[in-house]
Amino acid sequence: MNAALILIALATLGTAAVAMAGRNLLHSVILLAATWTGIAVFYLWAGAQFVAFAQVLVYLGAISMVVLFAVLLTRRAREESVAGPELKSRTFFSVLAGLAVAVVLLAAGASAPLAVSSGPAPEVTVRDLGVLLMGPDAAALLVAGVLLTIALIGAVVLAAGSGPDEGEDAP
Amino acid sequence: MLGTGLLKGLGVTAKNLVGSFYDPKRFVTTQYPEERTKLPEAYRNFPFLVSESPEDPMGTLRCVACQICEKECPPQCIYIEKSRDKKPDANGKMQIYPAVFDIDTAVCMSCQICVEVCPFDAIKMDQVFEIAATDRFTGLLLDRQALAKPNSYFHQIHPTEAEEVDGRLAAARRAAEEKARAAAAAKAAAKAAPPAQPPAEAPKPAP
Amino acid sequence: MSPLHLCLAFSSLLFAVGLTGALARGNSILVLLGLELMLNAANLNFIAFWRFGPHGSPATGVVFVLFAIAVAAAETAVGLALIISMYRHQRNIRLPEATRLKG
Amino acid sequence: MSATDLPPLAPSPGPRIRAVHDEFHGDLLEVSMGPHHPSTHGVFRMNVTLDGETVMKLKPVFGYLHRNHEKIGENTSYLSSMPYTDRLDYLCSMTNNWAYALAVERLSGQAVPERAEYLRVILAELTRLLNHTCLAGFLLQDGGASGTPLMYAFREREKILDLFESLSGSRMMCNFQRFGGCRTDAPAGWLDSVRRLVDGYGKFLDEYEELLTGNEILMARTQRIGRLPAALAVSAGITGPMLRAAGVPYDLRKVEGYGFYPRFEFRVPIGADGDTYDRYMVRVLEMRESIKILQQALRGIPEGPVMDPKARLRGFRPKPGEVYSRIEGPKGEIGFYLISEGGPNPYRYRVRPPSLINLTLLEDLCLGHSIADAVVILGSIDIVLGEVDR
Amino acid sequence: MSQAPTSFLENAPVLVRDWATGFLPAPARWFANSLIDIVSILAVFGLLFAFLTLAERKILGRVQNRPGPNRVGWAGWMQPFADGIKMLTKEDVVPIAADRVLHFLAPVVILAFSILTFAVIPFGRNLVPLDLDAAVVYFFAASSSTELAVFMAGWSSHNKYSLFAAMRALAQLVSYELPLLLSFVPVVLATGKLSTTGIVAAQAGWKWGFVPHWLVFTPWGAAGFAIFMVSALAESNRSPFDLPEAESELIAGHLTEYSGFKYAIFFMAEYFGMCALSGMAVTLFLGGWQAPLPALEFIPSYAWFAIKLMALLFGFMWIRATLPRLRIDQLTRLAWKFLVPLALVNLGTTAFWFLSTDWSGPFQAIRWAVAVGLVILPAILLGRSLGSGLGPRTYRYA
Repeated sequence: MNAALILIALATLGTAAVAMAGRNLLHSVILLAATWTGIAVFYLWAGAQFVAFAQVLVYLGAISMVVLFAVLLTRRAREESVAGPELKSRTFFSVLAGLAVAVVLLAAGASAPLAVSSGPAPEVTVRDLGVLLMGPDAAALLVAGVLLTIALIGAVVLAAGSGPDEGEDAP
Repeated sequence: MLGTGLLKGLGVTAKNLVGSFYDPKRFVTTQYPEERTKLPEAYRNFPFLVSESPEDPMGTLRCVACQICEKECPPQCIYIEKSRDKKPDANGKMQIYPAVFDIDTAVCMSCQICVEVCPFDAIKMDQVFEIAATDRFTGLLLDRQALAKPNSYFHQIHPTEAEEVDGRLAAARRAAEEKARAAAAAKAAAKAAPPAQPPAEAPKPAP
Repeated sequence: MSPLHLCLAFSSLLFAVGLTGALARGNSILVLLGLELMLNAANLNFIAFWRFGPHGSPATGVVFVLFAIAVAAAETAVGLALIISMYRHQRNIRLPEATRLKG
Repeated sequence: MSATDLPPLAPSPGPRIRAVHDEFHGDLLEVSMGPHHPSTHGVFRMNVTLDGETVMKLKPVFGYLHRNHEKIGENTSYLSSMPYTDRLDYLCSMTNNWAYALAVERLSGQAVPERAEYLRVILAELTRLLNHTCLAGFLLQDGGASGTPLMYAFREREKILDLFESLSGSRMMCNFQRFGGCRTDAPAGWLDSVRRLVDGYGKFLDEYEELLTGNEILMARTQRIGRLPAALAVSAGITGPMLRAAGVPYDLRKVEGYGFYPRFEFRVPIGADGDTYDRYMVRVLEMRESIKILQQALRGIPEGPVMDPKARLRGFRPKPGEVYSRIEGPKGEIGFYLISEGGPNPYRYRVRPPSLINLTLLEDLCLGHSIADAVVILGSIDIVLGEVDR
Repeated sequence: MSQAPTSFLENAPVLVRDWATGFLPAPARWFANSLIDIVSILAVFGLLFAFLTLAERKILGRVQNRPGPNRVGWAGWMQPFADGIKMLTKEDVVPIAADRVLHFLAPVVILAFSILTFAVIPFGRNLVPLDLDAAVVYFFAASSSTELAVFMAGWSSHNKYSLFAAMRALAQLVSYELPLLLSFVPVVLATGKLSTTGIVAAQAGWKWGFVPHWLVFTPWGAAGFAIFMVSALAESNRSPFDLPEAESELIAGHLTEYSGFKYAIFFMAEYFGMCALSGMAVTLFLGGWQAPLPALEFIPSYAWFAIKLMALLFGFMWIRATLPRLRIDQLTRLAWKFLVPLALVNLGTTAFWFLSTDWSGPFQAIRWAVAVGLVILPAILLGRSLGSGLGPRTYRYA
C-alpha cells in the first residue's frame, strides 16, 4: 500500500521537478502531463475514481492541450533570452524559498497529531456526487458555472482582443 | 437544408458499391496477368523489322539501310550501319542491307514516324509490351536479330495494314518485273542494235 | 509512517516544486504551470484527508476537488489568454519584462 | 584541393523551422511545398510563406520538367516535332497535335479534307471531355475526397482512351494529326463506338454531379475561394475555362472559328464570381456543350479521304514566313508560333502553353486563403507540368 | 429486464475463461482472469484492426468500381498479414533533427490510451472488462488523451507539415470534445447513470413488444446520436475531418516522418479509436448488446454488439469513400456554431421529454411533434446560417 504510494509520489515529483527545471518548454508541458497523470493515479489509489477521471479529462484532455497551443502560438519566445547573474541569483533564492516552504510543511505535517482512519475508502458513487451537487452544494455549483462562463468569455475576449497592430492585419 | 447534398452523394456511392457486385458497367477492372483486354489493331508499341521468311530472317529483311528512319526519328533512337556488300532481296535484286540496325527502346517514344517515312514497308510497329528488363543495354537495346520478325507475324498483329502492304508490294514487284522484262527486251534489242543503254535503275517508289 | 503522513509529505513536496518553479522561471507559461502544480498539491491534501481523515460528510473532499479542478481549468484559460495577449504586445512572454500596465 | 582539405562531414542539422519576424504580420513560416508533394500535379513547387495557415506569399517555382521542347523543335524536321507536342499537355495530345498541325498548314498553305476536319473536331471535343473529367476528379482529390470522384473520372476517361487507342494506336501519345489531314481514317465501327460513348456520357455527368455539385462540403471548400477578377484575368492573358469562369465570354472556337466549329451549334458557359466553384462548374457545363458538338459532328461527318493527297510527310519545306496559330484547347489557348526560312526545320518554334500562363496568377488567387485552399486553387487552375515546363 | 440468460453460447466466453483459470487460487485467479480479458480484447481487436484495413480497402475499392486488394491469399484475405510483414521489415527512419524521445513516445502513448478506452465497453451481457461507476467519464478521459500523442508526433518530427498537423489536431480536439461530451449528457440525464452497464440495462425491453427502448428511437436520442457520430468522426480523425493527416495538403501530417512499425501503430490506434467510439455509440444510443427483437434474443449478446459495431464502422468507411475534406476553420465553425448549440438545445429537448412523460392520448402525439420540432428546427436554422452565401448557382451562356 505504502510502497505503491511512494512509487506514485516519486514518479509524480520527479516529472514535476524535471518539468520545472527543464530548458525546453514543450518538454516541460509534456512532462507535466505525466505529472498530472501521476496525480490521477494517486486519486485512483486513494479510491476517488470519479476525481481521477475528471483529473485526466480536464488536465490531460483540456489544460495540457490549451497550454501546448499557447506554447506554439508564442513560439518565438521559447528561449530564455536573459541568462546572467540576475537569473542565477533568482534561481538560487527561489530554490531556497521552495526548500524552506517544503521543510516547514513537512515539519508541520510530521508533527501534527493526525487521527488516521485505516478503514476502507468511503464509498462515493456518482449518484451521491450528483445528489450532493444538486442539493447542498447547488449554490457552489452555480457559482462555479458562472465563474467558468465568465472566465471563458474573458479568455476569448483577451485572446481575440484587438491590439494596436490588429487593424492592419486584415487582408 | 444542410446535408441533403451529402446524403445524395452517399446515395451515389452506395449505388456504386452495390452495383459493383452485379453490374459489369460499374466494375470495370481487368485482372491483368490472367485476363487481358484485346489490343486494338492499331495498337503500337515499339518498331520491328519485317523479314520475308521466318527461316532466314537476316537474309530476307526488307530494309535496305536507306537511313531515312534514322534521320527522321525524333528522339534519334535508331542506329544503322550500311553493309559493304550487296545481297539479293526478296525480288532477287541486289541491295545493300543493314549490317547494324539497333533500336534503343529505352529512348524510343513509339511515335510511328519511322513506319510512316519508310519507303520499303520494312519497319512496322510491334504490339509486344511486356518487355521489362533489368539491364537497359542488354534488355532494351535491340539489335537486328531481335528486331527481325517475319511477315506472317505482321499479318497476325495488323491484318488490315499487312494486307494493304502486301498488295502494294506485290504491285510494285509486278511493275518491277514488267520493267525488268521490258528492260531485258530493250537490252536484247540493243544487243541487236549496238548503241548500249545503261541498265534501268531500281524502281524507287515515291516517298 | 502512516499513509496520511506520506500523502502530506507528497503534497508538501509537490507544492514546493511548484513554488520553486513559479518563482524561478521567467517564462510566464511555466509560472502558470507552477501555480497549477501548487493547486494540485492542495487537491492531493483534500483527497488524502477525505480518504484517511475522520470525516463527517463522506463526499465533501471529492466535491471540493471537483470544484478545484473546474476552477483550475478556468484559471488556466484566463492565464493563457493573458499570456497570448501579452505576447501580442511585447513579442515575448517573459514576466520580468512585463513592466508596463498599458499595452 | 585534395580531399583532406575538405571540412569533416558533419551531419546536416536538418530542416529548420525558419520564422520570419515581421512587424506587421507576426511570425511567418516558410514552407516549400513540392517538388515532391501529393497535390502539386507533378514536379511543381510552391514556396509559401504562411501566417498560421494563411498564405501571405506564394512563389511558384517550375522548370523541374524542362525538356527543351522548343529548341528541339528548331532542330528537327516539322514532322518530327509532332510526337513531341503529345508530351506538352499529356492529357490532351489530340488538341496539341491539332494546334501544331494547324500552324504548319497555315505556314505552308495546305488544305485539309472535310472528313479530317470533322474527325479533328470529334477528337478535340473528346479530349475536352477527357481533360475536364480528369480535372474534376483531381480537384476533388485535392479537396480531400478519398479517390472516389477521381476513380469515377478515370473510369470514363478510360473509355475515351480506348477510343484513342483503337484510332491512333496509343492511349495518350496519340501523334495522330498530320499536316494536311489525319494519319489514318477511323477504323470500321469506330464512329459507332464514339456515338455510344457520347450518348452515355450525359448519364455519367448526371451521376457525377449528383455526387458532387450539391455537396455542401465541396461548396464550402470552393465557393468564394480563389476569386479571379475579370480585369485581372484579361490583363494577365488568362484563357480557357478559367477566363470564362471569371465572366469573360471568350472562346476561340467562337472567336477564331477555326476548323469547322462555326458549323456547330453550341453555347459557352460563363461564370460570375470567378471562384474555384465557378471554374469547376464552367468545366462541367462545357462538357455538356461538348457532348452537343460531338452529336452534331457525328451526324454530319462525311465520307472521303482524311489526308490531302498533295500533302508530303518528308522533305517538307514551307515558304519563308511566320505564323501564329491557336486553338481552344481544354486548358485554354494553345498556340504555336513558327518562323520558316524555307528549310526543313522551323527557324523559330515557340509554344504558347495555356497551363503556364494560367499558372502565373496562382499567387494572386491564393493570397489570404489557407494552405488547404491553395491546393484546391492549384487544382482548379488545371495545369499539366509537361506543358508548364516544356 | 428480459429473462435471465440461459443459453450456453451466451455464457460461453466466461465459462471458458473460468474453466481455464479455475484451478488457480483466488488472488491469482483474479489476476489470470484479468490477463485473459486483456489478451482477448487485444487479440480480438487486433484481428479486427487487421481485417478492418482490408475491409476499408475493399469497400473503397467497390465504391470506386474496382475489387480492392485481391492477390494475397484467397480474395486478398491475407493482405493484412502481408502488410504487417512489410511494415515490420521496413526501416525505422527517425529524422536527424527530430526530438527523439517524443518521436519514440508518441506511438506508445497513442496506442496505450486507445487500448485503455476498451476497458469500459460492455461487449456482451457478461463481457464487461471493467464495470466502473463513472465509466463514461473514464472513456472520454482516455480517448481525449490520445490527441496529446498526435501533438507529440507532430511536434517531435521537426517537420513543418507535421507541425501544422499538430496545431490542427489540437484545434480539432478542443473543438470537438465539447459536442461529443454534450451529446451524451441527455443519455446520462435519461438513465441517471454514468456506468456503461447501467446505460445498457436502462435500454432493455420493448415497447409494444417490438420497438426496442433504445435511446436512438427518441427524437433527442436520434439527435444526440447524430451529433455524437459527427463528433466521433472528428475525434478519430476520419474523413471528412482527417485534417491532421490531410494527404493532399500536409502529405501525411503528423505521420509524415514515421515509417515502418511506428507508422503501423498509429494506424492501429486510429482504427482502435474508431472501434472504441463506435462501441461507445452502440452502448449509449443503440442499446448496447441488446437484441432488437424479443424473438432474436437467442443470438448471443456479443454477436449483437458486433453487428451493431460493424454497421457503424461501415458507416465510417462509407463516409470516407464519399466526402471531401473540410477546411480547419470550417471544421471549428461547424463544431462551435452548429454542433454545440444543437447539443445544448438537445439538452432542453430531453428535459421537455421527461417533463412530459405523463402525457397520453393526443398529448402523446403533441409531445412527439414538439420534440421532433425542437430537434429539426434548430438544425435547419443553424444549418442555414452556417451555409449562408453558399449554394448551387445558375450559369449564363455567352
